Amino acid sequence: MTVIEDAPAPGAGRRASGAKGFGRTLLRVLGLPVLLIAGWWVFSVWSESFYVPTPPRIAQAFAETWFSRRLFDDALPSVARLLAGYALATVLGVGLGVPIGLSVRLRAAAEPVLEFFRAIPPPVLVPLIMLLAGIDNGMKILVIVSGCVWPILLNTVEGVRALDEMLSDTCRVYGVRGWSRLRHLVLRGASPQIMAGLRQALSIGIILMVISEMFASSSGLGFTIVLFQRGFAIPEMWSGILLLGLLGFGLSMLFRMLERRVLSWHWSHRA
Amino acid sequence: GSGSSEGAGGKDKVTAGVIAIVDTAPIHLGKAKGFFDKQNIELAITPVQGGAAGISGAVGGQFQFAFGNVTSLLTAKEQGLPIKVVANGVSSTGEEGKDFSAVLVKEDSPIKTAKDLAGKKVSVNQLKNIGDTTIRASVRKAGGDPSQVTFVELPFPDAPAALQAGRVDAIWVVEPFVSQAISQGARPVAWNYADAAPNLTVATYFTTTKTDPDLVKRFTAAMNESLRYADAHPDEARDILKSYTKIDPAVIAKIVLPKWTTDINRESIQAIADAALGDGVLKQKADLGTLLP
Amino acid sequence: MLEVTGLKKIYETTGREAVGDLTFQLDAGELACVVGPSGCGKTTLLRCIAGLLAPTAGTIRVAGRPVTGPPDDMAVVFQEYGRSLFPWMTVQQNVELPLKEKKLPKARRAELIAESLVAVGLDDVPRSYPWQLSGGMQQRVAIARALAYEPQVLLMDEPFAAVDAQTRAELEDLVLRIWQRLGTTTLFITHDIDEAIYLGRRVIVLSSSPTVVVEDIKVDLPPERDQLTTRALHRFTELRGHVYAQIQRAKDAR
Amino acid sequence: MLEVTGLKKIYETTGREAVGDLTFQLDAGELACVVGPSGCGKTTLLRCIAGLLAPTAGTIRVAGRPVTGPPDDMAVVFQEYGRSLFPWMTVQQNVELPLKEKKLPKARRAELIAESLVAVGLDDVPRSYPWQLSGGMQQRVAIARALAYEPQVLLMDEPFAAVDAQTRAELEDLVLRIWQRLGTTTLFITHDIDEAIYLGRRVIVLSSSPTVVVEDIKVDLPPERDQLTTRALHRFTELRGHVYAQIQRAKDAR
Amino acid sequence: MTRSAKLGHGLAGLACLLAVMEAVPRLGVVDPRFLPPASEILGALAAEVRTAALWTALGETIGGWALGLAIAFLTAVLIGVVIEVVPGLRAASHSTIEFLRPIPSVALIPLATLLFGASLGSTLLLVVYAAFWQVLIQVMYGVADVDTVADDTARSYGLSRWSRIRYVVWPTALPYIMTGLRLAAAVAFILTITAELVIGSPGLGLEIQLAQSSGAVATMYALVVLAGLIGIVVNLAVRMLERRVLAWHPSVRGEVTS
Ligand SMILES: Nc1ncnc2c1ncn2[C@@H]1O[C@H](COP(=O)(O)OP(=O)(O)OP(=O)(O)O)[C@@H](O)[C@H]1O
Ligand SMILES: Nc1ncnc2c1ncn2[C@@H]1O[C@H](COP(=O)(O)OP(=O)(O)OP(=O)(O)O)[C@@H](O)[C@H]1O
Ligand SMILES: [Mg+2]
Ligand SMILES: [Mg+2]
Repeated sequence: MTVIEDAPAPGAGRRASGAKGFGRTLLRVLGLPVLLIAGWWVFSVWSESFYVPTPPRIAQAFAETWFSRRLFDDALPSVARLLAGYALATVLGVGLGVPIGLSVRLRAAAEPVLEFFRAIPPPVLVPLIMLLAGIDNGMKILVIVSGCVWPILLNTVEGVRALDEMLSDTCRVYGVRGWSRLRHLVLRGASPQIMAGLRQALSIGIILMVISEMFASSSGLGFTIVLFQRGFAIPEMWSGILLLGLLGFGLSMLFRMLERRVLSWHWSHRA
Repeated sequence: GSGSSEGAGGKDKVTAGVIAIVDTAPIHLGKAKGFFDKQNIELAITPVQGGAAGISGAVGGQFQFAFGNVTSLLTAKEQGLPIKVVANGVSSTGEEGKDFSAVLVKEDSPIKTAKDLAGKKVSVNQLKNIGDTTIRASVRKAGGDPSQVTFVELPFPDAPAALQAGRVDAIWVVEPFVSQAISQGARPVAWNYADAAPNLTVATYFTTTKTDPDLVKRFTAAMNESLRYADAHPDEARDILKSYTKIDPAVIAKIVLPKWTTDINRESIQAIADAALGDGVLKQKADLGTLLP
Repeated sequence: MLEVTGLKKIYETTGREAVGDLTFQLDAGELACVVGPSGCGKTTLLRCIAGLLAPTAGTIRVAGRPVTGPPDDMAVVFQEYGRSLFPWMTVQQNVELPLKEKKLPKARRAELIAESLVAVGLDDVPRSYPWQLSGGMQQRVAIARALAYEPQVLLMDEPFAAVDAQTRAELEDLVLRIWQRLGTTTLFITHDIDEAIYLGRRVIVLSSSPTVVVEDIKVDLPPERDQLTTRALHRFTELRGHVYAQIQRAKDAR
Repeated sequence: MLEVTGLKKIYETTGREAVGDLTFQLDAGELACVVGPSGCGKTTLLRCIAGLLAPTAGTIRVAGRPVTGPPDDMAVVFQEYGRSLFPWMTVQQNVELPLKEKKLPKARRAELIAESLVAVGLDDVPRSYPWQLSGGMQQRVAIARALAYEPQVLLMDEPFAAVDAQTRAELEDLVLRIWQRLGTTTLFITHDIDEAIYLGRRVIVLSSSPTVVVEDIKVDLPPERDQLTTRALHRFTELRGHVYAQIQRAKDAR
Repeated sequence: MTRSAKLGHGLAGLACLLAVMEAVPRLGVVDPRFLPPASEILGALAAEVRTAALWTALGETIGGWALGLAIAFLTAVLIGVVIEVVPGLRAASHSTIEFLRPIPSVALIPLATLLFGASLGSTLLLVVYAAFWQVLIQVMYGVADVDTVADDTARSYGLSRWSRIRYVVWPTALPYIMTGLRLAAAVAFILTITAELVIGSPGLGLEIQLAQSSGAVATMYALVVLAGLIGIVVNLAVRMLERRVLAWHPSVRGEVTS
């Protein structure tokens, strides 16, 4: 016999009530990270490896490295490029994904080409992008787009393909066509999958932000990390990775807030 | 640990992490010629992507020996990594116009000499490495202000295209891209390796302090023999390039080979270290005693 | 207004013949009820008329034009009412969407929505989402949506299956009222034989597969219908018995 | 067997009181029908009994044990029959799944599946997927699944809403037969008053919100029921009129 | 749409791509010395295909890719389902997942070389790390998409937790997981090649890196094209799998009926 459970869906987190609830939330959020840090600590002390510094050493490096002008000179431009690339990828991914998902013919024609480009590693695509878009911000944003667009595109295509037939029939019958069909049926119906894609793309975007800054760069968060790595400043390098993780965490929190709004209907009727 | 193990016939199995570029022809040639077998070393060459990867691999125990440029080694040493140079790697020919590394501009560029690089955008393959240090030396030598040069990172293979497209004012490349770019209409304005120091030692082979000293001795002997042989037989060196790179044979015939000497030029390394300290690439005065043999 | 000629539909995935050979006509402003055993092809017929399913053979004409896609000015209440409501829209938005599409001015839309929600007894929940409603309430939202649309052709697939007897009677009268006011050509699928006779001016009885029209009964009751008096008529009971026997025959023929 | 005491359910999302204060009991092997206006809380009641919804107040006991999750040996036919069938399973697999869970041997399972599919008239489509079936057929799959399970407690939420009159009569008799054979405690929600009286030994009439039991009617008809004779009894007509009036009252009280 | 019509459309799409790749350098939009026309790239590819080295490299790459993908896929599905199904676990793991996920696997290279060196192990670490998240997120979204009525049905018939996972949760999540598999397959492939490029373990990436550092532009692009072609093949395989396991799903069955 199983217990009645109120499994919260992503984005449908239940508001914790009172001090006890707050404590439990804190435990939930911090429990596993604390465990992991402790594990790392033990490992770093035990292995004494040059590449695995202890947490205090990383924390120290973090403070020294990032509580300075670097945050504005390196981190902020990176984040700006990331957001620009992400936005562009969203427009492209959804813009292409909807027609491809809706039309069997278009899907058949486009799929091999898309799969072709999707399989090409962004690092080897960089020279080509540099040829076409130069070596400045444009190139870096394009590199981010070149990776981010795939999860969004794929999920949009799949989401659109899986629309409930009953709903599309209803639209057809009531003459809901064109833009309004797109807005009221296609985008809303596919939004759970599109959101999954956007979430994937967010972390891929951060990865590509780093990769894009490995070429033709002289500043940026990714560049700084690579520079530390090449300069064997290992604690500083880990501090950069830590910052990346924090950045990803922050962005994903923002994303969750957005998602909670967009998909409120979905989670409440699923949960 | 040293990681080497007794191979077939009592030979030491040794892995070397080496970049697959023109500079490292001697080790490939030496292996082909059996110089390492002669020293009871069964050598496996693993291509690596850059000097830093070689150093990580050596410290991590994947390679017993590796190849890296002096700035990378100095940086690693400064961070306290237990590395030790065992043989010379590659040296500048020291002759302007006939070296394997150059700074190039577009044919119609207003830049005529290294002095004009001040205030311009110059590409190097890695920032804060041997490229910017030696180019600054060129500018300084030509009477310009090295602090006015802006460096951007651009891998060697992508640099010629960026130059032609006008994305940068000048590029630094090494062979085979020097020959290639010149044939595409680029014009050399500085020979940074030749300018930095006489007979500059650009890169060396190194190991970690944990490696068995006897093995190091034998590796050094084999390596030196390889270097001598390669330097003496440039045609065979060009030939071996075909086996581990994909450079067009027509280009191979034309490229300028570096100088492969067994002599590790301590003064030139000191000069690089001092310049790097001045530029802020290094933070402390380098102690060459523990790095060099 | 609505002509179905030699309609045949075979579902390709299963090779099942859902509709065998159907021919009938509806004049403009006529109200016909379709009855038949479960699984005989009523929904399939409706989807073909609505232009949602391509017939395997035969033709369908609505207002003289052959159907190749959903005709204009047609409203459908689907049997799967629950799935035909947009879960991301409130009751009100669900009813409003087709009206927006019709480019009605806002004030008129508000009027129609309010009217139709009152008519189906849902004026107290316009801001609820479909999944916050009971089954019968969801079905009534779908009905309200179709009625607010003021269509020329109205297709309804067992629209009152999920509501209680009293609400059902009210909704039946609502459909009759609207039909009389707007002259909507209506095809009404139902399992309730009483309902078919009470509502329809004609009752089309289908056989189970191969589906054909077993009988096309003209309901010769007085045009003004009333829940109490009409149902109490002797002719009503006669017709009911007749239709029941026909369906029984249609089903047993299998 | 089934005790509902002071049951109250408020949906948090909307703050709507779906069930006000319900108290009734069912003895083991009893068959009771629940009727009430659309949206009055019948489905909510059923979901609380099934342990799928936690009541806001009050308790439910099945076989003496308080319900905190779905009780053992219970089968449910949901009002949303379409969504309760697994689209990735064939008809046969849908019926078989709970039997597998019960760890019945393969031969017995095959027997039960075949029997129940024949009983609901679907023995010709065991390999079809639910979305290849008509609405009524889907509903019958859900019924077959519940019957094959041979539960001790059977909850049915308007299980015959989508089938034609004749099939409905057959299924009613099927439920009665099975109930008599297995002594299943059965709670049957319906909108059809005739059906409630024909099937039930008791009819529980609910009011619309705040939902309470308006009347708990004992059906004093002969235990052996027959579609023709039972429905023709004078007492049957009397009871029908009585229940109809009660629902009308319950609805108008709002 | 029939199989052959689909194939025809796909080939037409690829032909368009080829035409563009041929035209862009020929019309001088970019310098043909830096981006050779398609014909030249295909010529170089034909030459490469005849060398044994390429095939060994390809074997290495595909071996590493398949192994990495398999490990990532299996662990992600397992962990994803466990996280979703055990109450409270999602909340407990959420912050960690969101923190670890965006860490670029490229940044793990030092750790990888340290632990495994320029061997398959390093490649696997990077590949598994990157592909894992792709699948995990899809699994989590898919599992959360279970229809309430379907789940209620399963629960009321007393299906055990495991049965519910197997018969209800898993089929619901499957479409999401298939998308995850396609995403992960590509990401794993990209990471395999990137790892070879950066760490220097043998494989297609190393060949690309060699061609690059040798200035062999046409050969470099030929290898890149080869990578793309492999992507097409992989996608075809996943699509075939999808048609088999998702025959009931609207996205697949829709194409059959209408
Ligand atoms: N998930 C929900 N969230 C909020 N309110 C709900 C929810 N489900 C039902 N309700 C409300 O609870 C009330 C009772 O609903 P319920 O489904 O129990 O009615 P019912 O008696 O089964 O009606 P019907 O005969 O139409 O199926 C309705 O007013 C409905 O709006
Ligand atoms: N998508 C489909 N694929 C294959 N067969 C189908 C499909 N839809 C319906 N059928 C079959 O077609 C036949 C007619 O179905 P239809 O839904 O038209 O019946 P119906 O008269 O509406 O029945 P009900 O009264 O039970 O709703 C049935 O035998 C059914 O199995
Ligand atoms: Mg139907
Ligand atoms: Mg209900």
